[in-house]
Amino acid sequence: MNQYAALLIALPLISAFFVPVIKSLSKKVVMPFLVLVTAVQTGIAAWVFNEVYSSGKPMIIMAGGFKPPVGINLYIGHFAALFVLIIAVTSFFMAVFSMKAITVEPKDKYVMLFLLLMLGATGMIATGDIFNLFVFMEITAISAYALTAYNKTGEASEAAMKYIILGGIGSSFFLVGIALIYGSLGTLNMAQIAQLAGRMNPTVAQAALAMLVFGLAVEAELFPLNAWAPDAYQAAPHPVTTMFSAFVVKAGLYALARVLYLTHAVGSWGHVLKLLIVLGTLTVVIGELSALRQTNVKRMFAYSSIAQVGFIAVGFALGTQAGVTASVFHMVNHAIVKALMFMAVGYVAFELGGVNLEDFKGLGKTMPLTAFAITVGAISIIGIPLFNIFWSKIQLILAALKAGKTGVIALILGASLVEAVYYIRLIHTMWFEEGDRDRIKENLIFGTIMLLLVALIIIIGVAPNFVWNIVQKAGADIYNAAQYIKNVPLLPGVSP
Amino acid sequence: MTNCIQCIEYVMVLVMILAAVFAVEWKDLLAAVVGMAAVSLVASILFFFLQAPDVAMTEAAIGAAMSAAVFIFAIKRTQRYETEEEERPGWWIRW
Amino acid sequence: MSISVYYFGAISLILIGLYAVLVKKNLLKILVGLSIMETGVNLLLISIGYIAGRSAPILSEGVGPNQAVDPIPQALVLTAIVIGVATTALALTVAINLYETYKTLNIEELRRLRG
Amino acid sequence: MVMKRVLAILTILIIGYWMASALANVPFGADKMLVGQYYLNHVKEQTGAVNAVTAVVVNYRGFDTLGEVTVLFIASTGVAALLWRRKKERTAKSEGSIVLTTGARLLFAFIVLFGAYIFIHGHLTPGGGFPGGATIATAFLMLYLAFSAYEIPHKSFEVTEGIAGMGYVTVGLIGLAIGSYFLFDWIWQTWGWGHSNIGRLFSAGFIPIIYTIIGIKVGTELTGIVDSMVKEPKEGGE
Repeated sequence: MNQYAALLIALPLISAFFVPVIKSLSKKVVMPFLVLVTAVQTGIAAWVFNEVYSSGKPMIIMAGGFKPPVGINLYIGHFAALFVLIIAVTSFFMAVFSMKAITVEPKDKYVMLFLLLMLGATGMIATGDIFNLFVFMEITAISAYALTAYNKTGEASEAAMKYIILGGIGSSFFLVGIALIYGSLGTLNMAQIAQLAGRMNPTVAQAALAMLVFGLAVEAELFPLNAWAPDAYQAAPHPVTTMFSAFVVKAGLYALARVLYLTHAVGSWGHVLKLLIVLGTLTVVIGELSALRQTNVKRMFAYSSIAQVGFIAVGFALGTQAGVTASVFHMVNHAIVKALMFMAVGYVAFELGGVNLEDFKGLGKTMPLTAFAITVGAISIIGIPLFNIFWSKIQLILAALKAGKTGVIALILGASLVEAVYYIRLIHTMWFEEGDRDRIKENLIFGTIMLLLVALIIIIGVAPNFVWNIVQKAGADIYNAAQYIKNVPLLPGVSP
Repeated sequence: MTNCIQCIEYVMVLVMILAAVFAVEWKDLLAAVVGMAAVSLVASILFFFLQAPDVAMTEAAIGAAMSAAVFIFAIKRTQRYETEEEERPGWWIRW
Repeated sequence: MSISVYYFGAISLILIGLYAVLVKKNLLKILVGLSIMETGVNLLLISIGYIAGRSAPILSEGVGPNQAVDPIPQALVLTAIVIGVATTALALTVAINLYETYKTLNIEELRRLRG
Repeated sequence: MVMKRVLAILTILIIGYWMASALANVPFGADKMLVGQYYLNHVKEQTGAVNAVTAVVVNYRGFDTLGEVTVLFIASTGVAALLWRRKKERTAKSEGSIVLTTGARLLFAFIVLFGAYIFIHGHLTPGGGFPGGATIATAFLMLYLAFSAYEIPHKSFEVTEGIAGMGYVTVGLIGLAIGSYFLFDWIWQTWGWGHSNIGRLFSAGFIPIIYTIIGIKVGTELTGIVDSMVKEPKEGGE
């Protein structure tokens, strides 16, 4: 029965391939088809989530019936089950949003790319083989390139070009890293790499890990390689921006954390963590300072999103279980909040035609529901108690305190202060400045989705324990490499 | 005899690196693409030496032929010469 | 420190490609650089899988399981080549779109046109 | 300007030195196989393929290949989406010479046949779905170059591409239903067809089927990319 979780991969694939056939029958059903597929995917993801959390055991899917390390296996543990569900739900919401928000032709191609982006992120999170991770990363990246440029404006093409160039460098580096690991261990399976990691020559291991970190930094939006992100977030279609922020970057971060924690037995591990902490800190600082200067709200949210990514990376770089768990918690909260905010801002852009700060004047009167949603999201990101991000920031601070890294605490508090400045400015513009537009009738379905997300933010903010329990299991899943090795049924004959 | 085979390897690698340098430095993009295809072709011969005939075939068919073709179509729809510096007289003979 | 001529060639290709990506101003040139980089990485993978004195991993008559080179890097490179050409095609398409909007492929000029 | 160049060269030299020092610890030409040796030892009995690379690509690491096919599909979809205009046409001005056009007509069938040969024999000889498909695409590329007005039938190409992809996933799902593993080789392992035929065409389970699907898919996708790039928007068609 467990093997049926392979449908998580098979369903989006076969549906994407089915789109050209559907299109030749009728062009109108393409968008509803997308909603249907994402709904079914959500159902499968919910089943997988329930199965993994009720049994407490990960699902190991062996492609072709070959046991790892001979065949490729998918590893849907506590983390993957949680995030696969988040990916599916976000995709479902964004599919509904796309029905209206996407006006540029050819829509059938958009649907295919949308499904494959979802597939790529799901695969990145689920896979248990390092080269397969590369393949899924490329699926995600290439569909993201195409979707970034989808609007065919000059900005969109330029953003996509930047993304492609950085992504190309990143994927070459990642492959060199894989080549080095393969050359010294003779295997590509992540569990076996973890098992044998101690045998690696420290020089090789250090170079390989640094290469992998740089390769993944493009998808994970870490500092030297994230120049594409603000442009791409701004120029991509609104549902796609939401998906980038909610799960594409998360998939990259997860892959980073997974690869790092599996190889913690190598001699030069500490150096790589130091590298990551530096990258994360720079990401936060540059993201927050750039966000402060923006007048385009979508771009401002993009920089804010990048800064949050920096927090998550720093949490992973602490090297303790508390840090990893806090990071995972932040990932979940950030996914919810940023899904809400990018959707709201996309809806504003759709109705008003622009997202500069001036357009937001008096939004509280013209689109009260949307303005309310943005306000809740903003308050939550700043880290005000009774909203969800407060708890994850507290957990990050506690983890840093335990790890003895006081600099990280200062970083988080300082960044929150900067966030407060620009978000309160936005809130002020929305509610207390007069606009010259009439009230717009807001779409009921989008309003419901936004209210659902708002409710989620407040529920987690008031009673975090339920989610915290889930997240603790997910964090342990990443941190505990020994358990990971034990969970994967490695073929006994294939070991040195 | 083994020395001679090694000579061929050295020469091939040298040719490949030279082609790569030319591909990067030539101002005429069409020539640069030909240089890139040459890199791929020599690499595919090296793949043969390294006992990887499958890869050699794929590299020759996809890496060299297809990607060069796609590049050439793109050049046809954009521009053929790189304009890196200000245009000075005789800029087309420098590379 | 001495390394094989194949490693040397592969590293050189990666570095030359990286140089083009970092320094060149023309978008197509940058993409040529990326393509060369990918070829270098592929060569590196294949040379890691090579075992001296063994033949190709096609186990027809006369080639036993202990007389063939490692098949895995070859399978990986097959995948990597196809991914490379896919990226290249998409990148060139984006470059064409850029050219149709701005009438230039020079990244400095693009930056200036956008202001 | 010179500064930037020098900086770039320095960075590159550092990276190069670093990579070289790591590679010095990965000896060239030494036997480093772990999983690879397992493949070589068991490839014939487990998959029936003589060409171990093919067995790795299609059977052992089938998931990668499915992803790879998807990547190419994304590329062709993306290229078509980004170059989508309301009206497009070919702009070649001169028709090829009589020698070229006649030659192209004659050669076309042979090249397609050769491509098909390559992917059908993927489990026996070097080659397989990807070079085979690329060969087929070159046949169409030749037609584009020889005839100034040639166009592929788009609709049917797109549908073929989609159906071939669905075929691949369906083969995998049949494996899930019969052998309870996704991408399970049910023809070889459950039905046991072709065990007496190792080294001949009718063996190796679903490898020839999958390679045929891949060949068709790669051929149509690469042709689609070429088609999208050759045609330019019609004046005023935007």
